[in-house]
Amino acid sequence: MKREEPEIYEYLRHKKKFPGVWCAGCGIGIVLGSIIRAIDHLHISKDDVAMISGIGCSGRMSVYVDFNTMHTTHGRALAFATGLKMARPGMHVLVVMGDGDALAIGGNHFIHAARRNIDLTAIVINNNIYGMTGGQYSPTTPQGALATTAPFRNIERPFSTCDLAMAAGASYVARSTVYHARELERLIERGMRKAGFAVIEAMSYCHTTFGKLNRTGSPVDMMRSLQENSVSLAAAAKLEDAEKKNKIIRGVLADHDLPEYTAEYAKIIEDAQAAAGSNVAAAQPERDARLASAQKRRVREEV
Amino acid sequence: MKREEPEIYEYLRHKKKFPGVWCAGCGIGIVLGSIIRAIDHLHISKDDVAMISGIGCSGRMSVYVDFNTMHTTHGRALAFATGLKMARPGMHVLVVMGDGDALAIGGNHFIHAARRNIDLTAIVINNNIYGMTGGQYSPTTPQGALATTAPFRNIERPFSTCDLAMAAGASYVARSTVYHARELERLIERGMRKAGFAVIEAMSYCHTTFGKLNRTGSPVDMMRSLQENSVSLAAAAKLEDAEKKNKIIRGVLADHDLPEYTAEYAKIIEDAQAAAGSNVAAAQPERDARLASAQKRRVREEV
Amino acid sequence: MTVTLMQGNAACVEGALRAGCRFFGGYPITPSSEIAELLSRRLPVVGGRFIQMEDEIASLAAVIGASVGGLKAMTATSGPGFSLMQENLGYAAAAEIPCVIVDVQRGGPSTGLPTAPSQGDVMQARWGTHGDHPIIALCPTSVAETYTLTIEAFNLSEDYRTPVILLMDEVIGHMREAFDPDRYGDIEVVDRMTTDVPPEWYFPYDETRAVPPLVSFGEGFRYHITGLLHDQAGFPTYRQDEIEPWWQRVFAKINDNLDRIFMYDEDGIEDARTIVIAYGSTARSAVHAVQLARRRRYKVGLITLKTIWPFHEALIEELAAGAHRVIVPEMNLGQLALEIERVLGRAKVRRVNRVDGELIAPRQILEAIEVA
Amino acid sequence: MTVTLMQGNAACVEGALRAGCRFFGGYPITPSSEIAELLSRRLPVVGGRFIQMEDEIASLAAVIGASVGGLKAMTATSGPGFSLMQENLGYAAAAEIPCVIVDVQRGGPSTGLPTAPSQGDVMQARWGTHGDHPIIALCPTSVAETYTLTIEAFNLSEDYRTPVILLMDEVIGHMREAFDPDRYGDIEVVDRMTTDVPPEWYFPYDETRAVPPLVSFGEGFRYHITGLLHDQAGFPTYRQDEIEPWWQRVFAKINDNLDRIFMYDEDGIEDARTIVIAYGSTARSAVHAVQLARRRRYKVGLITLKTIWPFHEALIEELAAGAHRVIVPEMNLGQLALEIERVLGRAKVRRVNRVDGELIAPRQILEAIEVA
Amino acid sequence: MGERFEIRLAGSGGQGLILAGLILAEAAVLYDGKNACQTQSYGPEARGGASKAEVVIDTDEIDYPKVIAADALLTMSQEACDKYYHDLKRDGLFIVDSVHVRRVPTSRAHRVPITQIAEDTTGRRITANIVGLGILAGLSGIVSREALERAVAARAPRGTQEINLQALAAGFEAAEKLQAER
Amino acid sequence: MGERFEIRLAGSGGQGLILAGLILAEAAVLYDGKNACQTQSYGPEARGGASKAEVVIDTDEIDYPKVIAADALLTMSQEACDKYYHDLKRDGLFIVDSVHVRRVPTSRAHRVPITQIAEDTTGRRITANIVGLGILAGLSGIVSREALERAVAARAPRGTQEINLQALAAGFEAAEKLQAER
Amino acid sequence: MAVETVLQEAPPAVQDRDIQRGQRYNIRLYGKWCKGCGLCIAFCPKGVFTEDAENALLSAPIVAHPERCVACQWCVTHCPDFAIVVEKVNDSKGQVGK
Amino acid sequence: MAVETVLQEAPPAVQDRDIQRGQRYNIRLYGKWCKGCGLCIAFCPKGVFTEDAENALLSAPIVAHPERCVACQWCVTHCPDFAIVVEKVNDSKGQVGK
Ligand SMILES: Cc1ncc(C[n+]2csc(CCOP(=O)(O)OP(=O)(O)O)c2C)c(N)n1
Ligand SMILES: Cc1ncc(C[n+]2csc(CCOP(=O)(O)OP(=O)(O)O)c2C)c(N)n1
Ligand code: SF4
Ligand code: SF4
Ligand code: SF4
Ligand code: SF4
Ligand code: SF4
Ligand code: SF4
Ligand SMILES: [Mg+2]
Ligand SMILES: [Mg+2]
Repeated sequence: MKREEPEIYEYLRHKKKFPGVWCAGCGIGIVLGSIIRAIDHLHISKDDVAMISGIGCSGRMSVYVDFNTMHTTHGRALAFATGLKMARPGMHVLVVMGDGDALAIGGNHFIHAARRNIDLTAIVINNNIYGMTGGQYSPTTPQGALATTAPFRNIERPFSTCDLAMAAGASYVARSTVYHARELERLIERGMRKAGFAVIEAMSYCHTTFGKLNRTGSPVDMMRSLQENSVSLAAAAKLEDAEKKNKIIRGVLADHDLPEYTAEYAKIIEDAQAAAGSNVAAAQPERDARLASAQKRRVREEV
Repeated sequence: MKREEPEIYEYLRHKKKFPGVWCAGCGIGIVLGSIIRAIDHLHISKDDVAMISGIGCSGRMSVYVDFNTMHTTHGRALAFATGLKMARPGMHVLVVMGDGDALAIGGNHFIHAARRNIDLTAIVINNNIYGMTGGQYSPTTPQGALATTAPFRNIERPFSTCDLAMAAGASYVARSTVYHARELERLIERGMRKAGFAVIEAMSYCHTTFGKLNRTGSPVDMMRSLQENSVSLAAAAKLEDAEKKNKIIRGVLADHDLPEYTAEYAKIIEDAQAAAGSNVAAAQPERDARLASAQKRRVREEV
Repeated sequence: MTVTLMQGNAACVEGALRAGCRFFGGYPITPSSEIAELLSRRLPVVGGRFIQMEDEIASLAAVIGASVGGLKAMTATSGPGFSLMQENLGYAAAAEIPCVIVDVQRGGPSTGLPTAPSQGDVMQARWGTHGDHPIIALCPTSVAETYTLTIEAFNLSEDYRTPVILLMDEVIGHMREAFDPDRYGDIEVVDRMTTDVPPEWYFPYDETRAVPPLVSFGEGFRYHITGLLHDQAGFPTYRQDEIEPWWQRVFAKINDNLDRIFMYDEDGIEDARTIVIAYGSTARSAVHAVQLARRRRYKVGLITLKTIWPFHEALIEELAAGAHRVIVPEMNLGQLALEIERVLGRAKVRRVNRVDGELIAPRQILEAIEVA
Repeated sequence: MTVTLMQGNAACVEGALRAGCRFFGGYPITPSSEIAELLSRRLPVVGGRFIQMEDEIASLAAVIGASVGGLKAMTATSGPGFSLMQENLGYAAAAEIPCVIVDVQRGGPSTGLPTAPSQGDVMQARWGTHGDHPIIALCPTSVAETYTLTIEAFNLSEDYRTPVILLMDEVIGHMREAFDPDRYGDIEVVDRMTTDVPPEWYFPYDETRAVPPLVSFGEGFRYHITGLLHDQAGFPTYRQDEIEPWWQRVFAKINDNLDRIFMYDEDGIEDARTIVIAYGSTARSAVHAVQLARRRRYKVGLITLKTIWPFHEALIEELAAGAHRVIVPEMNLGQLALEIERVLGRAKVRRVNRVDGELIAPRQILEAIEVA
Repeated sequence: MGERFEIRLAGSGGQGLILAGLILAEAAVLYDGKNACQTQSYGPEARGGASKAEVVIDTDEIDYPKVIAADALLTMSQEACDKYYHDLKRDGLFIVDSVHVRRVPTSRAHRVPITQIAEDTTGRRITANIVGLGILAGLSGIVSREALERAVAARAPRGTQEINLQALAAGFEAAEKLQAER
Repeated sequence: MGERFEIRLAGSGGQGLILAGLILAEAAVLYDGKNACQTQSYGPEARGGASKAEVVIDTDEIDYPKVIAADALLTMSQEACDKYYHDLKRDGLFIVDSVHVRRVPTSRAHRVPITQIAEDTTGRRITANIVGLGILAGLSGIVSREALERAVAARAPRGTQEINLQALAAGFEAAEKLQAER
Repeated sequence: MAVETVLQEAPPAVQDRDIQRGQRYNIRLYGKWCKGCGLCIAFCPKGVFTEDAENALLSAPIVAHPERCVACQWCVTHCPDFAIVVEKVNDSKGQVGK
Repeated sequence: MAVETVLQEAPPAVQDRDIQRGQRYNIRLYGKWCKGCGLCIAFCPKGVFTEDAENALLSAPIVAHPERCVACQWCVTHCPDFAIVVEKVNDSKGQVGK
């Protein structure tokens, strides 16, 4: 008999951790649902998935899912994930960050992970504000908006997360919104299939801080505005520039096949060992063999 | 009688600091010459110019020029400069950085200064390597090149400094090489005229580290290769993509008129004071008036 | 103004404005964010400038830059951000740039207990950056004192051309108390030093002066600032004859002025058998505990430190000479206690500690007094 | 291998490889860069991985990530980079992730004297990050000891699931000495602990075990790691009954094993009137000075510390009990001396300091012995 | 320390208890001319989670700023009730919102359907904190009614003064009833 | 400390004195079976600036790794000569490269046009450091000629063994001449 | 923030509602997890949910018209707190599919 | 790194070389600053400079053919160490323009 819904609860630490910390109606939980369904579709073992998150409301996500989870320091999730991925190239490493986390304090790690094209799936939950700390402006807060640290108006121009990721060299860049939870799910799935650095920007909202300050209303209102103010890439192509300007453009913005970092490094290992010749055996005692085999055990399931 | 050459030595701390620390033939000194000539053309007082530099061979530049100079911490020059510019909006603030300084450790400040479009002139001296510390690969080291920390080959893809600056929102982005010292001078001059964040990438070389490791030869050889492997924007337009790929493209890559940060902040001050109404006088004792007038004294000479 | 109910973080803002702070560069973090938020509103009104930087490293960098540009400048953060500021804090100390860094301490280590109080950064304030360096750190015990010590922090930073740390804690930062700034109308504000020598004679690190003035960039003095060890003119040097005087001067400017820098209150220590030495919000617990103990006829004295770094060895030794026992309550595992043990001898000192995110209760201190 | 002339930084690399280090994430900085450079060549040969990160913050983050992934991991830096690592160092301590951080000390503060030696980061190694936290720091005195202590650093980090700092200095890092790794063939290497409980029963922060094993990610144990204070399962908590046992355990694991962790050498201290306590390259000066002094018939003993943090109060107190005077030579303004003064009393201790970028000469110490 | 009076208001985030504490302290300081010290604690949760405000009121200087043993305790969630009941003074005033607190550990408690009263009075449950304040002040007398009214009026968001004052009045009314019942 | 012998090689960056120190130490350790400890110091300059290598050679363990009072000093720049002359031992061996050092503070010094010899012998001034090593070893005998030859051969960049060994030989020759002159 | 409309235990140990005749999908609401944000009420294209009148503070949902449900799963994929499951009713006897 | 071809004092206190007849530009080389990188020698379009044969280690320049100079300023703008100035010879008497 057909199962209507993936067994999402099997992926949740449902016995202990629910309901979560987020405000009623916060979009972060919706992103979590999309992530889980994407992983479920990929049929990968939970043991082979790591979720590394930063600090912020978004960063709290890692508490709730039954993967290998690590809640790191603010802005540094990608750097932690880079080390983990180097150690475990076969593991699927998801990195969940808020807009501040990914682009303010973490901006450098973001562009460098993209440049290296290391096989991480970076999910930026963009609510255009620092939610956790109470509504200070972030690098994606719209110009003119109010924030607790922009009481007159925000004079800074926002980054385009996706443009930045593309300029820095990410091999896969996509965007959707929490209104488009199914689309988000597909984009995440495709990002995870990509061998290389994949960025999925999930446009969300923070009614509690941004919404209150800017009178953009309840979760229902903000959800509706995501619905109304976004267009698919295909639809956007038909719009005038002026019309496009304030729209959220959804879809896969970049998808290139480029050399992936850990794969390239594997070649370095090969070359180095070949160069070192028969010395290798001697230089690699039992311990190494064990570690190496541990890493090999969980080879990436090709999907 | 026509003066053949600007009085470049008046801008140098020539009595104490010469000859400088750089290796014989290093291009950094050539960039210094271009900067000085650009400033000389602008007819601005040395008192109104600040040079803020990071750490590295390039960062050492600030020792040699007779401006208000500050040699900061590695990667942070733009952040120091942002504070200075906020305090002294009338001052011309040049920020000199190496490729590692600007794009490795300093990458975040680079994209954020660009995003804010704060009126700084950022000069990135790109020698594709960490010169000062002895030839470790930098975020601009070409893929496949050797470096002291890439003894097999560099597997990382280089950033395009200029693409990154553009994606992050810089209002002026230009590139030239130390072979094209005159062009560089003009690009810097134009960058300094720009009210907004201006990035000038000065392609240089480090024969001492990169050159030795990669057998790219002497300063003469490396200078020649800058000459041969670069094309102007106009010339590049006529090339096939494949031909363009390994060329250094010279010229002004972006030049937009966008709201400048300190000017926008000045409006915030106006609005805030208007909103506060007559309270301002009371809240602003003598000290502030003095500080404010000190800042106004050196108003940017419009050029 | 008249009496208001004010939060510690707000009092810090009022103090900063009163002290002439005209630049704030920061990055939000609990429990310090109110300082940034309030200043973002207040600074432009007085012609000052506020900027939220991309992280704490950039925040302190911008503060130093603004100070060099002539504005009194500060930042505010909490433990994780304070850790990130350490490199540039050392720069400010080495280059002798006046600035104020507020650390509203929360539970550590790492992300710790973000909304809970702690005094876990006491030793970090002294030793967080690499290399020997002078530092001043002040700890307010109340909302009103947050106001006055913020002003003092700016004053000391100007007087001694050095970064000053205002080490608050979550209790002080978020506590609301009655506060009337008018009561502090006569508090002195120290302005940035100026020089009367012509630019050619100006040495930003003049070794003949205890604290050479720092002339702002843009005033025609065109000198060099660096984090490398430097000569009198500010240029990098490896020469021992140029480095030595710098080390001498930069520590002497603090050590020779301990009597001015080291602020404290004392209460009933003359004939005390037991002395409690406390600072920050735990000093409030200590006051209560001491009163309870006195009712029970214990001879207890109290020293409340306002300055914790530099530590005035000689003075504390003198003050505590008569006591048999010294009790040091801290919301950490014993940090300032280490210094007090060093000065007074380990045998004399009893630590009272708590690191679970709660303020030390008077009873805890009282018990220590009773067994002392 | 047979005898070679090896640099300290190279010996660190050999030690790391021998200890099973299979990951290095770093950012170059003088005088530590040789460690990165050598490992970039050596690691892939043994199937290990090297990555140059974008800065030092990312470097330590990657190291922690790799360690969680099951690789023994390290980074190497110097003062400015060490300052930047402080936040993540606290994370490693709080989340109890084994890793090794090498700090080859150079002249500070700030950019300081980049190519000159110093011991200016001694207190920073203990207190650089915010909040109370356990830490281990080791100081080699020679090239050979750099090799052995690097192995020890990895061993201790695995034994106690904690970051370990190898605090070298420029003299040790760049010095070349005769070295034969074969002489240390029987040195033990501690492997990552494993568990035999099934995943459902596994608690990464099991409060009933002094040091619960850290199972690598990807091994089927799916647990949570955070820098927030956490319960036995690794989940964030504010509950005092869950926080308390964590604090207890995390300090007990170090303090209960001081005899294993605290390594030192002693020489002729039984009947010594004066004892020199030294570490790192200054210990070499001390050995020379002590020999000179003995020729002049002074009764001088020498304690060479290999472990400086945690500091073994009781042991040092006992060892120095008979001495009238203790001399502490350091290439800083007196940092470990503070701790020694605390333990032995200020009256007993004489500091010998130098901060101009030169190694302390034996004569300086000899003079102190003579006037002692 | 003669007239030190310690109040604790506890419930869950979003119930506005920290605001209530602030209003209480302002009433004491600004309008009754006393000293007050208000502190708070909350979990890391963005919203929801436990939340607590403490107010110490005294005619003297206040040293220790937190509650040692509460003279008055208002709890508006079961969790808060269970957690804080134990350090209420023997003869302390104990008010629970019976809408949210089902199990009350002592019969001494005043069980008042505070949230219900709020709903009934103003149509908005969010005003329950102010109702609670009214009851607490009415029963304890620690701040004057006038002071509290002025403090509420000053703090209430624009346009909500009216309903908040109604809520406060409802609280005082409930207090009178309770006192009458005794 | 019986046979402790301290050597200092000083000049400016690029003259290869640190490499020379390394070769000397390797000769002592690898081929003469002694102990050696080599240290160095250099300025922050990318190239140029002062540069110094120190080698302590002993049959025993070496404690203090730096020069206390040099038994042998080779200086190849004026600055280095001025700076380090003062802590040469009374009877220490003092060699200066007369090409770079014009003012020599003592008549006891052996002034040798080292760079000139290098140029004349190998055509490459860069081999002056090896010439200097030859002179120093020849005059002091602190390492055997054979050991030094092996060390030079092992360290010289590929293709330059020949000329470096020539330079070394020229150094030993110069040393013999100097000894003969005495 | 517990809401009064506690219909079920926390998943996966759920109990079924009474299945009405003609109802094709069973809609489970986990009251302990629902925070009453109102998203499901506002966006269900078929108006299956209505606001719980008893809970004025929050927009807590009540499954008012289960029979209208077309299993579009909007509510399931958008409930931020995983408080809704929609399953096919298995057969005419009202059994729920697995 | 001092080079033997010290022709002038450090700028701006320079002395002029002998100006040859017919020479339109005077080329000043500040030997104390020149590091002998050879850029001027290699790139002067007129071959004004030659390598100092006496200084084999470095490519130190000698102004061999001042009369060929066309004042294109390449050497001036590219000498990394500001060691070259090219000035117009003022009049037939060989005075240097200011
Ligand atoms: C080093 C450091 N600085 C600052 C903070 C405080 N902080 C926590 S979360 C956060 C920003 C949250 O914004 P975002 O990343 O957009 O996540 P959101 O809460 O909006 O999901 C900040 C500034 C911190 N924890 N660590
Ligand atoms: C925090 C910190 N990390 C590392 C260093 C060491 N360091 C000094 S300069 C430099 C890089 C130099 O490269 P680049 O910025 O490209 O300048 P270049 O020397 O090539 O001009 C590094 C890594 C430092 N000084 N501070
Ligand atoms: S504060 Fe904003 S981002 Fe955080 S949980 Fe609430 S709604 Fe979501
Ligand atoms: S090392 Fe490279 S970048 Fe640095 S001065 Fe020398 S040539 Fe220039
Ligand atoms: S969407 Fe979920 S949390 Fe929101 S009201 Fe509906 S069931 Fe409750
Ligand atoms: S599945 Fe669709 S139709 Fe059914 S209740 Fe949910 S949103 Fe409404
Ligand atoms: S370019 Fe300058 S430094 Fe180079 S050789 Fe010519 S004059 Fe000398
Ligand atoms: S100015 Fe031109 S022609 Fe004259 S010497 Fe210089 S490069 Fe040659
Ligand atoms: Mg956000
Ligand atoms: Mg570079």
